Amino acid sequence: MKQHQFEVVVVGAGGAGLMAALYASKTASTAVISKLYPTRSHTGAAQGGIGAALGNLEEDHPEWHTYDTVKGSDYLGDQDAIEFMCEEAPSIVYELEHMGLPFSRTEDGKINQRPFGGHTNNDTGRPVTRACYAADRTGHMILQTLYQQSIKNKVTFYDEFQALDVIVTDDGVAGVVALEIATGEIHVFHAKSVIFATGGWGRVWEITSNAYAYTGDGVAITLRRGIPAQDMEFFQFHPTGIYKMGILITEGVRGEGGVLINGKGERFMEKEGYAPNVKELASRDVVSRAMYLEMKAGLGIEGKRYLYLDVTPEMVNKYATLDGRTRPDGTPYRVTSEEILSKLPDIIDFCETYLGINPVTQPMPVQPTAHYGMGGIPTDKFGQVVVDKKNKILPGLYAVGENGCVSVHGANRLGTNSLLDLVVFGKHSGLKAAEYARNSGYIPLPENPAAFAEEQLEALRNSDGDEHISDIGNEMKEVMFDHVGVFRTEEGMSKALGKIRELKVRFKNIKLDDKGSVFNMDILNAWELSNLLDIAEVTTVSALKRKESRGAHARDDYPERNDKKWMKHTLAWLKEDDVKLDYKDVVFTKFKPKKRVY
Amino acid sequence: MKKITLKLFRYNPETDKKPHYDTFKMEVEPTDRVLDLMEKVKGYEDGTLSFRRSCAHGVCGSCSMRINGENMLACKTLVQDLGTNKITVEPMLGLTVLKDMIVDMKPFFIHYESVMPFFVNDEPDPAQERLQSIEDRERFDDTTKCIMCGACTTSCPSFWANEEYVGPAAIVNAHRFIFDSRDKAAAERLQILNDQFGVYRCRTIFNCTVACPRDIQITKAIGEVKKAIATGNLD
Amino acid sequence: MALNRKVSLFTGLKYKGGGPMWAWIMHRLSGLAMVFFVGGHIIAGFLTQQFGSEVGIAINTIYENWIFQLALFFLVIFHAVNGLRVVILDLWPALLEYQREAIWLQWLTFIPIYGLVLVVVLKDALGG
Amino acid sequence: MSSRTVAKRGFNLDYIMWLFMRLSALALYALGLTGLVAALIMGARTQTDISTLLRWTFFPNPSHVISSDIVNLEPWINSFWQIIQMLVVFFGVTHGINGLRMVVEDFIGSSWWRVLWRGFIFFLWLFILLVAIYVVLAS
Ligand SMILES: Cc1cc2nc3c(=O)[nH]c(=O)nc-3n(C[C@H](O)[C@H](O)[C@H](O)COP(=O)(O)OP(=O)(O)OC[C@H]3O[C@@H](n4cnc5c(N)ncnc54)[C@H](O)[C@@H]3O)c2cc1C
Ligand code: HEM
Ligand code: SF4
Ligand code: F3S
Ligand code: FES
Repeated sequence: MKQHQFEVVVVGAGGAGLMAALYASKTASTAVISKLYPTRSHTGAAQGGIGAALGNLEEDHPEWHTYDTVKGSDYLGDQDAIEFMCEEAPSIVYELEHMGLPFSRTEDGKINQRPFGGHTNNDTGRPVTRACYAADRTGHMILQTLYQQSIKNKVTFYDEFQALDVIVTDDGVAGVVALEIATGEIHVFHAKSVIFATGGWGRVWEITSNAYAYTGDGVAITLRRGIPAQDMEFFQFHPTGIYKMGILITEGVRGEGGVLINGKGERFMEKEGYAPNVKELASRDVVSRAMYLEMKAGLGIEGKRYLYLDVTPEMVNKYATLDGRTRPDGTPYRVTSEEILSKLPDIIDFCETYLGINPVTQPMPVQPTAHYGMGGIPTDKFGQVVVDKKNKILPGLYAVGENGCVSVHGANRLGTNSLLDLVVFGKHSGLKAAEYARNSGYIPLPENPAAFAEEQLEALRNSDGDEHISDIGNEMKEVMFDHVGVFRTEEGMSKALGKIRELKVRFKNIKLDDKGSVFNMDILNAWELSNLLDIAEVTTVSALKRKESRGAHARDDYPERNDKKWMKHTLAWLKEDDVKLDYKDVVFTKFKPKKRVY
Repeated sequence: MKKITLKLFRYNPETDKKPHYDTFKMEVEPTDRVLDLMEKVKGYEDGTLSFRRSCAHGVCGSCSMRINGENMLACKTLVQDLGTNKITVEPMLGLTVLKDMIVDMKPFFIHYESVMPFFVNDEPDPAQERLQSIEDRERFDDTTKCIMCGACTTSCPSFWANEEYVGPAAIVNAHRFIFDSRDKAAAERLQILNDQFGVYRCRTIFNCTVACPRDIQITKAIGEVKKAIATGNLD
Repeated sequence: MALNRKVSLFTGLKYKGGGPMWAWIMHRLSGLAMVFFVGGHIIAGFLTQQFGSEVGIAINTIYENWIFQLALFFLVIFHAVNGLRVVILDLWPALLEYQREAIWLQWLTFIPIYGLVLVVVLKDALGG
Repeated sequence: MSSRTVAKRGFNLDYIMWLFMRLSALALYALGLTGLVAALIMGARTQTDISTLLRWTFFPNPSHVISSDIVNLEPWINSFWQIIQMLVVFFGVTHGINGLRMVVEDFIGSSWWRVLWRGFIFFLWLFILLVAIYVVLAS
């Protein structure tokens, strides 16, 4: 066992982790530990853009952004935090630009922007260009830029170190236990502040846009240490994943004018009850649900479980004319193949590689894909982890990015708001963590700090049963996709919960081939699966209890939102054989709940 | 469904003195990714098989390896693209093999870090964005796409011969800043690359350009850097 | 423990680099071969001229043998044509995007020139 | 588009030799062309066969045409051609020897071996150059 001491330890090197590390390292000794090389983080997969009301192309205001986000969250987002994020957005985007981020440019050399689902001009209700982008690789550029700046600022990295446990004492947090993947050695990082930024857990579901590494480690680790997880029932399904593979086709495609088409060749989003106003650019839960309903009514392409996303210039121009869409300067909106090529190069590359089709001439087969966890480790707007309904702070522990829940996304996240969340709250948690470190001492490490982590690993290493972890994983993914997906019912979810609990029992009887210590990915994959199972259980229990439909949580048996009973955040604690729930109030400032129509 | 033979390079430092190959026969879809086949082997045949992967759609750079003798991303190569039933997967060349397909990427990142791969402009930041024309932005667009997968550097015979060569990936990342009109440190980077182990190690072999999964015109980028050193002109 | 990073010649040659990689290998081989042959020819000339050396004469006899000449012309012309490709691409890096076409063009240039030499030398050797 | 430039600085052997390899390659072309065109003007089309012509093109030394049907060797043997030959020798040998250095240095990093090799190659270069010049002047 090796031991290190840093004032601030950041777990995870995606957009959130790197931003936090950059700011923390300005005043405190800081280490970043990451199970992937930082540039492999899933932030790099984000395509469409980062939301900020710069107003570079047309009128826009942070207040509008705030309202859209509140509405998008189905009023479950905490409005003080949302206001804070949207106000900070323009300056933080400028800051990224000053760090060298190569945004796409407008004619007059400013950062270019495109429309995105749920972002509107509050006066007219029409889509507004708010997503600042760099072609369709905005996340890639953010990740690269932040990593480059980290190198410039000499941040200390522990690459390919997998965090397994956080050390929580009665006085607060004392550090992190991690495994050096290359050697199998356990390292204890003694720290004053620990920031979790380990990303999401989309791998719980069968069809997902998420990376193999998205196994919810941060949430699972803290759950096992008695820290609750908030709003886990809200998991976003992105409308347009490549059929069967789940690879994401950015909402930017619809922003550029792409339309969704059903098996009868109709543009169904304009139907009454879906989103007659903004159509394809409604928020994600709305579009995913509409697609699901179409497919359920047998209107999938050839009756199968997919639909077409069409961005060929003919279709785009046809419907832009019908909609009367104009460019910001007032001229009618028309696109050419070249324009689509230059704005969506990676999407075109994906389609050519995986589908053998060219989106400039052919429609893309798409289906909803598990995409983003709105819930996570509960925090305040400085990323400080809070552990009960009264928002009691756990000193020294922070969570940001997808694994944190501020909550700015409430029941449904708007596109482009996650990248914004990463950098805004990444920055502030980094500052806060360093400030806390400056004002407090190291909490002594307990007797045997790595015991719990080692115990988990030993159990896995010595496992000698007959279950394949792949089988358990696949069964979990399937049942979760079928029953805790876009649409949910009491019956389906109960079934899923039974299955998850059965799988958890079967997990105790797994068989692992690799007993070594060097790059033992077998054990780590099994450990990650145990995280997914815990998260699946917490998600399902939280969802079963919430008897209403709100945002991404849509129930056939309770189709209406119920503000009287359910305008509150779920807090879930993982117990030995059960999940304990409690609820906490939503923060309101300006906006009263209204019915949500697009 | 299609019958294929998958031959995998195997080396476990804890038990093996020398590497060997394992062969698996399996039925797969022509549209399966090579990565899917490897996941299948790992899941059901031999859990000790080790390789890196994350995003599974060619954007994170984890899974570059030698497939049928050529560097590719396992997650961006479909069985049907290979046009054969025999698939051989081996680790990239020129880096130390740690286990199976996993190579030691440290030297690669050290070279990357050596070329000042970060934005430098010490003038006070303006209140809003620094302006840049669409053409100036386009100038270095190609090299911003790099995902640091290492496929290029490990396909370069010049790098195989001598690991002190900074390698195409590092030059690509220097290029991204040298030709960014907002950046101010081009001279320093050119100075670094104007070295025995800098751009002049490049013998215009083109393996890098062919290998790059992001279709970056790497040799062109290197050529532009060479030319910039020779002429002092950055346009 | 880990494997050595060394790439053996054999492993390197097995890498599927395609046309440009083979062009480079041949450029290198032809360059080196020329250094030795041309160097040898110069020294042989020197020895013959100065000392009427038997060795010098022997070397030059081999040198002037038609088979040797064919090989030498092959190397020289290949190296010269390929070298020109490299020089042009270096002067105008923008052309590097057309590297595949450049390789084609190079062979299109090489084949007639070498074909001519082949015909002439063979006619000389066999006919005369 | 604004024009961006940087001050050139930091000369090093590899840069100079990189440039030299390309320039010498072009020079060899130019010299070869000179030899070829001049030979044709001097009557090579009727008086020599093609292989002789090619040999002359690569190296305009009278010994390369001596056994041909050329009647008047006068224009083929003079100090102009001696200068051309010396240029060919200089560019060719330096180019070739530097090529040898490049190949070798690909495999030896910046160790003391390199110093040794550079020394050896330098003397090899000098030797061949001197010998070649001697041959040129003597023939
Ligand atoms: C395909 C796709 C497209 C998207 N497009 C957009 C978009 O256009 N706009 C937008 O706003 N949002 C988008 N999102 C959402 C957004 O990109 C993600 O939510 C966000 O990038 C998450 O960032 P993060 O920093 O929290 O996590 P990540 O970037 O995923 O980083 C997680 C880090 O944690 C590390 N880690 C994980 N577990 C451990 C462990 N146990 N020990 C040590 N380290 C660990 C990983 O190595 C990694 O470095 C998209 C998401 C996807 C999947
Ligand atoms: C018109 C004639 C020639 C041209 C156009 C030419 C061109 C070139 C060029 C451009 C290079 C550089 C390759 C690089 O940097 O990657 C080169 C390398 C080389 N040349 Fe020539 N050359 C010519 C004649 C010769 C001659 C006559 C010799 C031998 C005496 C020679 C020997 C070499 C060698 C040994 C190399 C190094 C090869 C390597 O590094 O791989 N060349 N040549
Ligand atoms: S340049 Fe291409 S091959 Fe090289 S590291 Fe970057 S993405 Fe990979
Ligand atoms: S393969 Fe190597 S030699 Fe140059 S063109 Fe690419 S870096
Ligand atoms: S897994 Fe990300 S590039 Fe292959």
